[in-house]
Amino acid sequence: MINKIISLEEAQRHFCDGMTIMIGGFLGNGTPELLIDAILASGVKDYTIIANDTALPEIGISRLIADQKAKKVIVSHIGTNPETGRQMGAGELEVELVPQGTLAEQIRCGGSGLGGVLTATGMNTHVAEGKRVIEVDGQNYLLETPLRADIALIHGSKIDPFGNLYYHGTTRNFNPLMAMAADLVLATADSYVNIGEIKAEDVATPGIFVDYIVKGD
Amino acid sequence: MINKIISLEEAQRHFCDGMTIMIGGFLGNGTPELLIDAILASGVKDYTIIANDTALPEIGISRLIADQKAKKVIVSHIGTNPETGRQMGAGELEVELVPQGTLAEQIRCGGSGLGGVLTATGMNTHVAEGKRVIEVDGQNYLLETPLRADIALIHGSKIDPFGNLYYHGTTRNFNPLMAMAADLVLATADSYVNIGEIKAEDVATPGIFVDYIVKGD
Amino acid sequence: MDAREVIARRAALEIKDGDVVNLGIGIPTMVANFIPEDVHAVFQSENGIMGMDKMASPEEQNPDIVNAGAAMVTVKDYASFFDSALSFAIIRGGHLDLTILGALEIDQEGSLASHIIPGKMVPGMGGAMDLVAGAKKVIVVTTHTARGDAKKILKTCKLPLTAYKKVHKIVTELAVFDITKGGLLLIEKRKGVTVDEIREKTEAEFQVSHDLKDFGPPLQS
Amino acid sequence: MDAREVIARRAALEIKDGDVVNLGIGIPTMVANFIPEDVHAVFQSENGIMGMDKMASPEEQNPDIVNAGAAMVTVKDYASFFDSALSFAIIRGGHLDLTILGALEIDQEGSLASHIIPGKMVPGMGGAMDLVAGAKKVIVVTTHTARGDAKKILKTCKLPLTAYKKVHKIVTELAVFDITKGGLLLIEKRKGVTVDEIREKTEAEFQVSHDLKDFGPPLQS
Repeated sequence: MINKIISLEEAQRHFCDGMTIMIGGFLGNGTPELLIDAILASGVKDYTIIANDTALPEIGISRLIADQKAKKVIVSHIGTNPETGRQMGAGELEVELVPQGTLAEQIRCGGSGLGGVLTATGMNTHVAEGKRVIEVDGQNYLLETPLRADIALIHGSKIDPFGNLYYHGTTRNFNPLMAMAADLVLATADSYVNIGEIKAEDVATPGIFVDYIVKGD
Repeated sequence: MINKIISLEEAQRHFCDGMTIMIGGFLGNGTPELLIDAILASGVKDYTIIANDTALPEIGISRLIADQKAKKVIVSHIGTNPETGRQMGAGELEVELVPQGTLAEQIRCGGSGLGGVLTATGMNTHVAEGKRVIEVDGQNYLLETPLRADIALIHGSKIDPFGNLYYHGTTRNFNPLMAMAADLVLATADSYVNIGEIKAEDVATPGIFVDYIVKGD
Repeated sequence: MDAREVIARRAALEIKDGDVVNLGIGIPTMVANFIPEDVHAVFQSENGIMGMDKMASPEEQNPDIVNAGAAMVTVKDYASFFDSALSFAIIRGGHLDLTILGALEIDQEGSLASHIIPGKMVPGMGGAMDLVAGAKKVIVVTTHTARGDAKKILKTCKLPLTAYKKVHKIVTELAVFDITKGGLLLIEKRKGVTVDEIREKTEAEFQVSHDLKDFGPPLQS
Repeated sequence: MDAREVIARRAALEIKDGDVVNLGIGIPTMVANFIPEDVHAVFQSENGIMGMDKMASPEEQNPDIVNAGAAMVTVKDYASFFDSALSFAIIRGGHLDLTILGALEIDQEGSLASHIIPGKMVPGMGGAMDLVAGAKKVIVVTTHTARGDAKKILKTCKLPLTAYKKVHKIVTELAVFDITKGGLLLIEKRKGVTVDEIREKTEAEFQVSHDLKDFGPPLQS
């Protein structure tokens, strides 16, 4: 089996200015903090973040917001992190707000080779602006198109050397979707286990999606 | 908790002529044989089956084909069951062939409130006939619309009284998708377990989708 | 009893035995505390739980199990966890019997504005747009007026919409309205409040049910 | 060595270490037997396996673990199981490095007919249309001609298409063709066969590589 394990230093080399970065987690729950460290240490700038939210102050993605090197975030809400709202108001950060279910489907499309999905969510609201409306069986839907990233940062409760991931509780959220929708996928976990310790039925993210497993010291 | 458990006899009462029935399984693997018995015993006719295939002779859906009461099947292939091909050739059974991935997505749409998905599968083939082609970022895709059924018949390896399902090995296939895409869902399992025996992380079909749990004698 | 509790207690009566329910943050979350004991609802949390129970006590806290507001919670013994795609397939696919949400504005056609005040407050819609588009029944709970007696129940929402014509019922501390094809219908009023007093605090036009009932403890002025 | 084995052995050389691969039924399934020992590929089965291993011996048989042809198989220790939606998200999402499939007809533009002979044989496309549309590389393996020497490598497919311009390579017992923008390019010929003999059995036009190589054991006529 190919050795996928790399150090935090090696992980840093995969970031570059202007890239689009998907980051798993929901208000910091299931977010790869170690890989947030890697972004910060890499000094990369002008990047776009695709994530559910910008977390709460001090944790997860809010540490990137505080660093002020991101150019744009594509998220479903920013209400839990006042600094994101401040930067948006001051014109320092571009914020694109997407309904959470639409965001999930767009990322799923990006990872699944689909050209888009039709959804009723957002019809007749500002979310519909500039989007195609398509009628199916007398019902109008918005056409929502795929989202992909240059790199996705994923966190699981357990990971094995093949890259198979298992998620405890609510830490799953966007992680399995993002693991499929980026050109390069880096993953960390609470616990690094041996092959066979995650039962085949219980794998939520098959290891083929993970390019590198990042381990701290 | 509401008692969802019913007998095979009670299950039979839920079938009626002309209905659309989704049946889980892949060449019989993960197919609810007990609920196939229920259809046969109910005497229902002129129904449409939505499934991956018509199985191999003697097992699963092929028992319905042999019974000759179905009007139509919507499946991805029939090559493993010569009787289906014979009935199709003789004009006794309508057969609609759908690419397997498209079938999966159409059922997922039906269960997920989506108006359709765009897929490259089938572009420039006979599958595209009569379908809308939609361009996204310079690429052409087929618009595939949702599939739903009046009733879905699901089989798991384990089921608890809430209806939570766990699938061993390859028995999962279309079962979790169909469990979401029908007005009424009946489920059976190899093993009927107590609440708590399927870990919350390991539930592949949340019990809210299952209306009735059918138990033989 | 404060207005929020009056609203939460009244809204709790809308939940039926066996209902699958998603509660928004704020007053909607309080609703769970007032469900009658013989009513067993199943609570979904859009971050990936079916079968959420209650706030975790200090001994129960598990940082891997949180609700959509990032608070640590417990789950029922029949619970399941899943990813965001399945979570919103549940929400959009009509698998929720009911969602209860807050509002900035709500209008007589059932349109809702709840997620943005341009130039002022831009928290984002989170899962709210999906919930109102997908749930079988949508109930808005809100104080009848905003600070400074600003009206919230309007003829037409002025803020950017979260949903267009999707709300079925409005519960405030003063009134319960059904939203029908013909417009708003007042079906219950707070004990001790007159219909005229409600009209004064409501921009929207509304009809009054022939079977108008009282609810809640009498309003103390 | 029979033609099918020659084809399977040659096709096996297309699989690189670490590749994620889906093999169709028939000759493609045989390919797995001839992969060099130092090449470790990961096999997907579209009924829901990543990390499929080999046919199960009588002691290993588990009716819950089958391949896409319903034969009982074993799985690797790193395997995972999943539903059909994820299985085809993998296939359509470009997560397969390679798929190897059979053909009824294949043409010089890379179009493939493999799933239907109208009025005669209608097995259906199963997952084949998704595999050819989604995999990064598509290799067709087929005997060079059909029964009665009927040609299978054509200028344009006559049967209903399974895929339009999606195939990258053709491996037969006589020839290996790359399908390029300029059309078919013969890159290898069976040892002991002349290019003219291949032309005779091929309706499609093809160029011959300047670096034409031989493959396989010499053809015994």
